[in-house]
Amino acid sequence: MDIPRETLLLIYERMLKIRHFEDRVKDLFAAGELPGFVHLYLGEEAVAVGVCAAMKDSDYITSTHRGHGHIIAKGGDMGCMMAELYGKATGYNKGKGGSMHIAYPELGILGANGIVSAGIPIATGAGMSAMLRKSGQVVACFFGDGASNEGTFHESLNIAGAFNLPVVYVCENNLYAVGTRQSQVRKIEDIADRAVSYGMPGVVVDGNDAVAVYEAAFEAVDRARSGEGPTLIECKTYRWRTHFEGEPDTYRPPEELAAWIKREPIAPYRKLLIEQGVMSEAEAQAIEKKVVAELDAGVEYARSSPLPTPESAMADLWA
Amino acid sequence: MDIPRETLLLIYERMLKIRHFEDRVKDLFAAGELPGFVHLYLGEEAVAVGVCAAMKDSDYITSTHRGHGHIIAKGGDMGCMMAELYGKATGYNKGKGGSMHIAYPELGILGANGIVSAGIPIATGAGMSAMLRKSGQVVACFFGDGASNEGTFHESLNIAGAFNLPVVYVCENNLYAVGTRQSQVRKIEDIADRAVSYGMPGVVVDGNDAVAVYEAAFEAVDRARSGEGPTLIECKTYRWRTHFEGEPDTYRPPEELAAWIKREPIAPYRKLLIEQGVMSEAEAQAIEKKVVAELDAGVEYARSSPLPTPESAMADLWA
Amino acid sequence: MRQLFYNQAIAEALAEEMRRDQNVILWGIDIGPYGGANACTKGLYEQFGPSRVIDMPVSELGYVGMGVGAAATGIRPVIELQFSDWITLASEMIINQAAKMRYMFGGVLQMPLVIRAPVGGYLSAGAQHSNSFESMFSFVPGIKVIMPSTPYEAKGLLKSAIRDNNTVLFFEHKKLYAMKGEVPEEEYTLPIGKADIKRPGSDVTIVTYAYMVGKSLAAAETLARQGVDCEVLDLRTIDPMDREAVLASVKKTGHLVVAQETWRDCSVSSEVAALVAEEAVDYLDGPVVRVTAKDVPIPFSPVLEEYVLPKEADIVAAVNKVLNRVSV
Amino acid sequence: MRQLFYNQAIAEALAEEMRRDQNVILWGIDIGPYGGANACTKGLYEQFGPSRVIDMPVSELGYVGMGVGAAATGIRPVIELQFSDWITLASEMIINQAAKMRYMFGGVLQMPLVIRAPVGGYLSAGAQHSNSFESMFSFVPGIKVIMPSTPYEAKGLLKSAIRDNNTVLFFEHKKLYAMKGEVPEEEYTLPIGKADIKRPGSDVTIVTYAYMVGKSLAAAETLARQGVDCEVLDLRTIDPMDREAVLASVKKTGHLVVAQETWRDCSVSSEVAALVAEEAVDYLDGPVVRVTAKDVPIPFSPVLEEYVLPKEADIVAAVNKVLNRVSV
Ligand SMILES: Cc1ncc(C[n+]2csc(CCOP(=O)(O)OP(=O)(O)O)c2C)c(N)n1
Ligand SMILES: Cc1ncc(C[n+]2csc(CCOP(=O)(O)OP(=O)(O)O)c2C)c(N)n1
Ligand SMILES: [Mg+2]
Ligand SMILES: [Mg+2]
Repeated sequence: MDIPRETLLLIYERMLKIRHFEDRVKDLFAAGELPGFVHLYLGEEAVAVGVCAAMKDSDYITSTHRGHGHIIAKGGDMGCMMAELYGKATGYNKGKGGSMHIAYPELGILGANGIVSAGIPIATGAGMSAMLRKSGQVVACFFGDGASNEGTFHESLNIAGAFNLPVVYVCENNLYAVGTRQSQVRKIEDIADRAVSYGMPGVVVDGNDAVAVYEAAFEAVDRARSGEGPTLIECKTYRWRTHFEGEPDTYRPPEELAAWIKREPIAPYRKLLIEQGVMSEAEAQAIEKKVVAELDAGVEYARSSPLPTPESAMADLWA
Repeated sequence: MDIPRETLLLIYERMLKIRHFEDRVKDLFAAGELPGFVHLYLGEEAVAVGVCAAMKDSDYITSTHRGHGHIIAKGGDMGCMMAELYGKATGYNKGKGGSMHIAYPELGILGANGIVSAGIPIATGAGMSAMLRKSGQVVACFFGDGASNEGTFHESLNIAGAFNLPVVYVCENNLYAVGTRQSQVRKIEDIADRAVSYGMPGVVVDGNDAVAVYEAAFEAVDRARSGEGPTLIECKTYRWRTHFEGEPDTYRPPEELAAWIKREPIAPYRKLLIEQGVMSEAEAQAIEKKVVAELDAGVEYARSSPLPTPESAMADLWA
Repeated sequence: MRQLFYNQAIAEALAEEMRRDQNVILWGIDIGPYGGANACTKGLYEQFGPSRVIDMPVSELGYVGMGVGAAATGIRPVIELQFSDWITLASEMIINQAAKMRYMFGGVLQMPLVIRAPVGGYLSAGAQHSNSFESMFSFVPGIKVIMPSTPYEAKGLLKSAIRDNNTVLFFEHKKLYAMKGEVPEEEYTLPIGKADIKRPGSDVTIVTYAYMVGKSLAAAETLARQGVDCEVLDLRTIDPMDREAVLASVKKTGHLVVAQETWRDCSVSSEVAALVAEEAVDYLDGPVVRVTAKDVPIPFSPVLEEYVLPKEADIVAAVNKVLNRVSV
Repeated sequence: MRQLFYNQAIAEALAEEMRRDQNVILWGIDIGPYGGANACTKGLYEQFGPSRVIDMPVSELGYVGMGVGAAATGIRPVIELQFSDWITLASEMIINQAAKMRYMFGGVLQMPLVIRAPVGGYLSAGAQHSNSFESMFSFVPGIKVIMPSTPYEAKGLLKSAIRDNNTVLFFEHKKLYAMKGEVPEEEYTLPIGKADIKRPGSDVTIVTYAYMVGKSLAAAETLARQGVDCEVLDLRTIDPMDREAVLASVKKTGHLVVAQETWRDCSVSSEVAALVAEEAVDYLDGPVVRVTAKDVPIPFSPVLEEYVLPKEADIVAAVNKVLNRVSV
């Protein structure tokens, strides 16, 4: 597949953004600077970025509790995100949302979500909306392997199949839901096989290979946009951190984690781009520098931003 | 398959019971004798009876809003059922339940249910219970084609698959949910194909052929009882009446109905049994006479039974 | 004035709003050619076609959740649940998503979502087809709850609900679908959050709503013949509740009966009584009395259901009790 | 006396009941080797094995519904929901099945089902991880609702819940898991449906429960220093509510404050106020005041959450208000 250079570079930059953003969140959380809970996307960067790179700004995504990666991949600003994580008035959602509830409809981001699987019908409805409004928009719906056992997965995919909705269902199979290995509570190996139930294609891809994810997503987005209906893409991947920051990692074999870290998505991709002459080593470094500078500025923005006024808690409920 | 004579006769008798019972309910409802709503099972007799004939009295079933057939098939008494439909104190459930809520745990009947699909997790839990108690019991879970689009179908079958629960899922595919042809809201033809998602066998049978249903159920019950796990059996059938009594039949092609009535389950079965020497014409007539007498007595019992006292409404909530 | 049935008034409201705004889209079960289980969408499929009136599979969580996603992206979905009893299945999407999304996202989107569903008993429909869950949803901020008691209100309030940019639950009483009443032919809407005095009176306030309005009015007539003058206040909107109207009436009469069809605990009747205990206790000349269903599931047998659900006579008895009056 | 953490008290109650009755079986998410998100099942998998402590997939409707089927057939399931917020997803199985099955089947079966779930805010966990839905379930007949405020009560009430033959929702407050308190080593149970006077007093009754008990006691101390003697009544069981205890206290003090963490409308606080308006209005020497969360979803940012959720100072202010006393 012939992927445009800007797309290849965008994939690189956004994967790096996620990597650095999440690493920083990890440190800031450990330092006690961030309230609440955070669930990091480290190790899964290629999934969100590979999918979103195949989409337009005007397309929609729905995200999960592990949402930072999706939001950055869709073009989210690290400063506005970080300010939200700090609970600041300048955050994407004025501090009302926090890590699990970032939304920015201007970039098609219909929200991270604290309820496992809740994004699935919402994405499906956005797909119905796009179809009804004949807007040509496509929706990517991110959810985990755990979420694929929720009833709404079934209901939503059935409806999307029946109505040929323009939705790409992206299952991030990182083998675990919190501390439970999902092979213990699901008989079948590949979640993509469930596509059969809904008369849609089911595809398995290596979720740590950004190009493979991009190609699968590109095809699915194309199908969706041309009215041929939804696709279920299962991306095999792994989260490097525990379920949420601060949780002890007692339930995963260390060798398993080590093996997946070895198969990390960014370095080989970087190598590939340099080898193929898409970017030079110097360009790669420049991109990384830019990303870090942007992140530093974002953290600074977040830190120096004002807290919301207490009374602002009463605003924004009713339209 | 070698089916014992008593079983063959039992299948005949119980199908007849359902046929006569439902016909009578139709008339009594039209005459204004029965309060509330009734959903009739006419035309689908072979499904409930074929499945239950493969089970023991101590095995469990869960049923639906269209439950009379399942309850008779599991051995329910027509008098106690009829009294329940009349709202009498002598009904199976003291008049508190009515047509949609008949239960009789002594025969393993865990209840008809007014909520579409609600019996599915309940059956799955009864299966878990049987496994945990090592009771050797098996559960048959009846539900419609409409119900197979509910989320709990997915959740329950996934769990049953993962834990090898002794449950036989029986989907009664009668093509419609109320007034909506289900092929409009489901992309795939065979609901049995969904078994793939749960790592269990999926079987399609002619739901108007009692022997075919019995054989499929026998195998599935056997699998379940020997610890090999659940099965999804899809029975293709058709309801002769509208969704509930009193509803105009505006949404089904009359030819479709006529064709299915032509393929009705009882007469050919009767013929088969006579041809194969399982029963004589005289025996067949005697069985039918007995069934009608039992039904007449049941209706008489129901009619002459007392109403519950108003104050009894306050009993039976707390154990 | 022209008379319409309650379900016709609903169908007319839907049709008018669909003509007014092409983003108003209906979905639900059997609402297309079938016309809806209660005929509330009769003729709409024929008039607006399959992309405005959409039949869904039996998947409540899915298609209500789709309403959330569609409402967030420019559609104004009006979703029918065949009975409100199984709103339980969709409640996650209402309680944690629709009700919260605008707020928790800091106001970046709107949620113009209407969910219509029939409620109520008196039909021998049994424990799973006779519920009224308005209290549970009134508890949750971010949802409006409307329960019209006449065809006039059904139409006027449904039109307002559809134009509202927030999530609205619109509960229609099954026994009212066949009620006939005056509905103007001219365009009108009714304000959300305003109660209506269905009968002015000076001795006792009866706060009520939905199907109980009729029973309250009947009770008021009976009591009027005995010289007791009841004010019957129809809440119309359960949430936001018209607290001023309740307080004004109680301050006038000094006596409060709350009459609702459903169970007592943590219900609308609790809220009304609590409101008065907080804001107008000094005006009360006696205890508050609540008329509600008895605290058991709704049984099937008519004789049992009649015992469990509130009746006109219960309202009369309650008024006599608050007035410390021997029943006649 | 020996001290235990609240979550340890829960684990101990589970272990004791599992030893006492082999049909007591636990299931939920991450409750096995992981020990539960709040360590309430720590060590139980090791002790009782995989057929007594069962890890489920993320399928709330499914595994709660299985609890209904298992409870109807001889098992006593004790199910953990990781947070109570998504009890919405399982609510059909609780509200229309577990709560109604015994009744609508005329008493032919029992429903010994316990659902444990953490509730509450004050953790910056955001709008979907800070809810307390006890009011919604108290509304429904056929369900008992328990909310223990100390380790002692957690253990004693959970044991009673497990032995009860009806559906019990057992809501544990997240902030209390790390509370330490005295728990006897000898076997004991506490009765369901009995409130507890956590602090006797004569001037004002504060009816409260769960995490707000501590805040109410702190407020009472503050007020005591100002010469106001508050009685703090811990409901412990939300449903069935100990109405006699509430009425007795209010009749004694003549003043009522209800302090609950969650929203106001159609809530437990409404019910308590309504009860008093019905049964003890003549004893009230002033208005009832409710201390509740403000009527918005629980926001994430600590400064916002603090503004929305009730504080000790709000209880102090409420007491001053009912006493018509200028705050000092
Ligand atoms: C409905 C619901 N159930 C349970 C939870 C608790 N929970 C939060 S994340 C999570 C695991 C989800 O696993 P998966 O979908 O595989 O996503 P991952 O965390 O692996 O990215 C669980 C169980 C929740 N938030 N919502
Ligand atoms: C959860 C739920 N949704 C909708 C209904 C209304 N309803 C009752 S029966 C029915 C159709 C069910 O169709 P199917 O499962 O195919 O069973 P059938 O009636 O064809 O036997 C519907 C939609 C209901 N009772 N419960
Ligand atoms: Mg996962
Ligand atoms: Mg059907």
